[in-house]
Amino acid sequence: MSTETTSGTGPADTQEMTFREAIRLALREEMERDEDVFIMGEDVGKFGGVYEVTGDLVEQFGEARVRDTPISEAGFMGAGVGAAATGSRPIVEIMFSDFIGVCSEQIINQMAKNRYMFGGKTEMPITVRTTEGGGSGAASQHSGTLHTWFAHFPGVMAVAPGTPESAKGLLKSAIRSDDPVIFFENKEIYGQTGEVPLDENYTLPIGEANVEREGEDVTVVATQRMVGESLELAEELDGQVSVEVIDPRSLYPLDTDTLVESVKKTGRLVIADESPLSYGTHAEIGMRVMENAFFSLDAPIQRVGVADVHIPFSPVLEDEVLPHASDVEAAINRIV
Amino acid sequence: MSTETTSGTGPADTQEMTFREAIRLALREEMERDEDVFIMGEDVGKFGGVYEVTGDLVEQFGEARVRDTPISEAGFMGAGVGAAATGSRPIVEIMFSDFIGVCSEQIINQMAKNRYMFGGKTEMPITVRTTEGGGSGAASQHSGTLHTWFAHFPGVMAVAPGTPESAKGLLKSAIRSDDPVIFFENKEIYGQTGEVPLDENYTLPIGEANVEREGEDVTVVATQRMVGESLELAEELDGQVSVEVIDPRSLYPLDTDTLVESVKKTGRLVIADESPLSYGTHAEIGMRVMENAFFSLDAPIQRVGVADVHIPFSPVLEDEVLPHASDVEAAINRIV
Amino acid sequence: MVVIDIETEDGQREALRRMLTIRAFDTKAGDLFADGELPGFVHLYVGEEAVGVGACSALEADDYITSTHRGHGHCIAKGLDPKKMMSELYGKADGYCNGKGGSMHIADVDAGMLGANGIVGAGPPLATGAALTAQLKGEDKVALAFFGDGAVAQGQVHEAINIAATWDLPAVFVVENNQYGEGTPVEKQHNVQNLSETAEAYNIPGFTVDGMDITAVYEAVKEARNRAADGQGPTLIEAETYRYHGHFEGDQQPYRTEEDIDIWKDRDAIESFKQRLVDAGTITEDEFDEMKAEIDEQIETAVEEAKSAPYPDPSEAYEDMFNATVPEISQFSSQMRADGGEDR
Amino acid sequence: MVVIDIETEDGQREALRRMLTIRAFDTKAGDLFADGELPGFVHLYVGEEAVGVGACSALEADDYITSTHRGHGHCIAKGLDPKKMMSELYGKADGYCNGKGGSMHIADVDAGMLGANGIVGAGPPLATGAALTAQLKGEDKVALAFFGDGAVAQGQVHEAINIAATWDLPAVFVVENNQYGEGTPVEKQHNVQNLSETAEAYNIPGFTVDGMDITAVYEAVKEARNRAADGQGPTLIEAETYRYHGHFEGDQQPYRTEEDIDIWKDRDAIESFKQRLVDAGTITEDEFDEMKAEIDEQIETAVEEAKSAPYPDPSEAYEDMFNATVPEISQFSSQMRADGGEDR
Ligand SMILES: Cc1ncc(C[n+]2csc(CCOP(=O)(O)OP(=O)(O)O)c2C)c(N)n1
Ligand SMILES: Cc1ncc(C[n+]2csc(CCOP(=O)(O)OP(=O)(O)O)c2C)c(N)n1
Ligand SMILES: [Mg+2]
Ligand SMILES: [Mg+2]
Repeated sequence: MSTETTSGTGPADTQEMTFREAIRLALREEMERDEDVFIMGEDVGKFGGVYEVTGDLVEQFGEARVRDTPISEAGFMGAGVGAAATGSRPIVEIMFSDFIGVCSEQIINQMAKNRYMFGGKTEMPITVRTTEGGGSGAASQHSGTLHTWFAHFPGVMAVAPGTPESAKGLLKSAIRSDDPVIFFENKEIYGQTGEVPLDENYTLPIGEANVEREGEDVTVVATQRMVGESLELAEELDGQVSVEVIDPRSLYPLDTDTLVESVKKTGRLVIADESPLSYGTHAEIGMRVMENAFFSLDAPIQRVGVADVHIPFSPVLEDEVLPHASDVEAAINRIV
Repeated sequence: MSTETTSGTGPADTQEMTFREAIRLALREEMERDEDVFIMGEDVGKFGGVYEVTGDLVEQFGEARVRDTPISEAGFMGAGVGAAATGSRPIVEIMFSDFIGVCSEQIINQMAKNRYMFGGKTEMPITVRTTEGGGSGAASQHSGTLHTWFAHFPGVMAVAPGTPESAKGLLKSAIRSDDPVIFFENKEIYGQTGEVPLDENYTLPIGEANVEREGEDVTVVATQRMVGESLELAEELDGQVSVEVIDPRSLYPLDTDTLVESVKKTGRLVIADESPLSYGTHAEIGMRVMENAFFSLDAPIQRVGVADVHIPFSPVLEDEVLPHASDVEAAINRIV
Repeated sequence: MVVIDIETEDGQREALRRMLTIRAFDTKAGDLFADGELPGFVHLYVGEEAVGVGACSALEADDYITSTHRGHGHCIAKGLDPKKMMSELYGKADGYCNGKGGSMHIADVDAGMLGANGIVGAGPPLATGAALTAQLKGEDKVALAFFGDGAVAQGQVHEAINIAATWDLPAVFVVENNQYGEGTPVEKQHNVQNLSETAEAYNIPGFTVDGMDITAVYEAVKEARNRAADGQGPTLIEAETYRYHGHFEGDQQPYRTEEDIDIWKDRDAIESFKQRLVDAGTITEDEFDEMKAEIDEQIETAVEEAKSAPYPDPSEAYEDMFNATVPEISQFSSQMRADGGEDR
Repeated sequence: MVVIDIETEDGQREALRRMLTIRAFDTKAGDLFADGELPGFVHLYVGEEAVGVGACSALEADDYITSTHRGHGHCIAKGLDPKKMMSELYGKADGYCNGKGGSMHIADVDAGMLGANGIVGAGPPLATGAALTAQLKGEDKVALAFFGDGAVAQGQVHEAINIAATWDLPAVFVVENNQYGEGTPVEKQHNVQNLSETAEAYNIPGFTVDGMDITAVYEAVKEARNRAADGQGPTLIEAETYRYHGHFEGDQQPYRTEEDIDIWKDRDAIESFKQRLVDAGTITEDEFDEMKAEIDEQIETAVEEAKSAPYPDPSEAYEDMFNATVPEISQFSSQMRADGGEDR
């Protein structure tokens, strides 16, 4: 993993921490830096968030800025939009992205549209944090991966990092951005660790993919949990197949250039993302590559995702439908 | 346009009518046929629907079965789900698909999931009718094309016909289906006319594309308004380029076979759909074709849609962003 | 925004002027729409002028309002310029939104007008958010949400009021009960007699006032503003009023008769307020006629200027999505533009 | 469903049995979860038994209920089989949902149980819809929605009650006010003192009853059911209760103390109901102990059987999405299955 920082401090200034801690650190730093930043969501305060992401932030910043809400996502999502339009810089937490259906109106018709509809005369500096993904037996209403919706819907940026470092750098950029960003956190990697820059000015530009590992034979574009799984797989396959692993990190905007460049080199592409396959994130990534590297492709693009079903409860069923490294491996084997 | 009917009556049994009338006819026939069918939505009764689709149905079926609702889409969408689970066969009208954000929770977490979560032990015979599309100066909150969301989200079928005949045949299938179907009606083609079978048993299977016009040089997969525009264009180009026009009609399930077969013949594909381009309907259609006809493709797939912006109000701007036949023509020219 | 002190004679005359401006603007907009001059939908505020003007007269300059699909009246009441509004209705480059928004999306965030809104019930959460900013920053600002009787049935309105009540936010909620949501009468949308009864669900003050009486609206909102600014939380005010036109222009109105409308026209808010000012000697009949003529001319000029103003350049359709630059938009759009530009 | 006539002695004993069954089932589920036996989340109903059983005792066999994430109690109260429930908690093939649903999605539509629900506030609209079917078909059925104090802040709950009230649907809305939504106390979620006050917004009867007293719950719901079945529309009943466990198992509960919980345990619903039955001679202490032992054994057996029951075949993950056959699912899944099957 790269340890680039924007401030030029060396790799010594990193610390190993979990994905969850990296997010909390980003929140803390940005709240320290800018008084207009506040957090709003269900049980983000004393409870510390159901996935313990906000943790102790309420102790440092108080209940006004780490604000527990009634169970009224549309109301407080809209309040976030109204607050952002009037000089605040809210971070709204939606506990599970599966719940976003109760408040998607405020996202699609207000947050995403105000700037455009008003002729560019307003900014919308809001960040929505939410969780995604299966793997813990949370069943169909708490395990979905919905980021394709918001990568597709114009007017919001959709970020879905796969490593603690990216999580910190991108969340800070999201908070500082004057545009609305929806930040998707895969629940299964909250505990994964990595070296994270401690520099308070370390940010990563939204819209830049990261080549997590270089390779020659096949490009694996992987998101969220699939990043780590693909990296491990690549190590395992080392010597047999040389696998390049890229985390797009931001789904919208999408760093087409980095992906295309890689496929021009390898000639082969596997896309691994936990979305349902039909009309999923995979299709867009595939099309972009095809549009820009059509004559470099040596084999059909392979998609690894969920076969258009919901995430079932029973561990055997859940395990069956979720994408795993073994699926990526099979996809690689089909084309290499 | 084909005039196939399932009952074997001849083409004499068709009548020219508008897209709007074809829908109303389907509603009327199914309500006559099955007492459990009822319609629920805002101003669908005496007002006749803002696009005059339900029209005089309330006079025939009464206010209980053509039911005006409070402006509570989540409430009545959920009531539709609850009614469908208990022996009714509701048709829920959401005036504009742009509003679906206030009630998407009931679609994605209840309607789409109940059958699966409950182990297949319930059916969900509900149809949601809604409108889409720009072209009438209705501005950003009343002009969107959102069908990709529901083509992507597992557990609902997404139907978006381009002709009056398809509209009748597919809506009747949707109503009779024991699965949830979201039926997207492009507002700009409500007034378009076509021959529509009068047979009360005329239905079209959901999941079958229709080759609206045969051709040899390039396949244009077009949806909704783009079907008619592409057919006209194909006529204009006749003699220069031989254009095959296919209306997928159903986006989920998608009739991959018909599309693939066509591209195997023509070697070239243009996809014209009014969705925003990134992560849009186009990408999935393109991927399916690529996965199944990779070595038949003679040129990169071309996408015609909206360039990731909202539909603006001013006629010059709206006209600019909406896809037109001229865009399809340019796309054809790029690859033929 | 010029604040109107409606407790002074100048303020009363200004309030009357704004009511007349709304009436003239929207009557004109209706005519223009009927003539096929304006694209899209227009929802007119004619008949409801006392609500918008009465409420905005009770606000301070920096206060915020959120509006609805029926927003022209709120804009004018908040002091927006009818010229830039008319240009927006025509989709011209010098409109409030440079032609991108149209009738349903006029906004002037700097003037505290957070936007007309095409989504029923979407405004109240925004007002709750604006009030939250004020509370967090300790600013003496209040956010007022206008919404219709129909909107009271929307879940997000309920959520917004509950949050504002629970957090004692400086917000004021004004229900414009014009008796219908599109063609559906209020009693088919709600089970309560007066919509102000819904205030009970939030344990906040709720009042029903005569929305045809600008003073009644003003006084109720003034008190609500004071409470809100004082940290005592929101108030819900139902103003009973009536729209003289159809839901949108073109509405055949099968749901009511001319006579139904006349009952309310007999209590016309402008007519009665004018009469009171004439009786009190605040304005003479001549001055009133002059004011009216002036306004009519102002609106005529606005229309002429809007007509002759240039449309935005088509390329502007691809601007304003984000503050940042997004490669997708430029790539997709340059391809689309390179193609079919000429024969549009 | 076996209907309990709680006005008879048999019925009272059966009600007690169901309360005890809920307590035993959920206490056991909590232990199993702590032991790492159960995947996912479990939300326990321990402490709230009088609400579910009291309410369901007032229903007829064909009536419907909708439930919540905290649904085990409602299931047992409606007469579902703890064995099939326990199997479902284990994700086994013989569970109510064949293992696909788990704790949060147990349903038995044929028994009128329209589903536990992982989405706060999603149940009431479903109940409104079930009541609509009953009204449309002229059936003598009522739909009862259970939901939490937190859910009252959800827009769709507001919408569902308003629709039911406006259409006089045969529905009953039961708020289980257990004082918290996760870690947030009810007073931080609402501005009203009693949640039954929200009934005012719908002009329907609203009552607050002691949710630790099964008779109080039963009587209020019985009356509400009668009204509903009579065509007089819905009633809102708030039952004040308390959950003895954390929000979900594993919750550290920083928001309350053991003493807070003890105050409610002192008024335990099972204890007090039992005492009343003993005092009235409906049951003896011995009979009670026997009943409890029987239930404990029933639950133990359920656990044993659930443990040894087979998991569903992995291929079943790709079934039950639609009644129709969808080619996508078979194509995508056969590819996925052909691949990595073995090393899962
Ligand atoms: C969420 C949503 N549902 C439906 C509509 C369509 N619609 C536009 S205005 C309107 C009626 C609104 O009634 P009311 O709130 O009373 O406002 P009024 O038009 O009377 O001013 C409806 C149903 C919408 N714009 N948004
Ligand atoms: C729409 C939605 N928002 C948030 C959640 C997360 N959540 C699950 S239970 C719960 C608390 C519910 O409180 P209440 O309604 O009082 O029910 P209780 O848990 O107390 O029985 C929350 C916030 C959810 N499941 N759905
Ligand atoms: Mg109204
Ligand atoms: Mg609770």
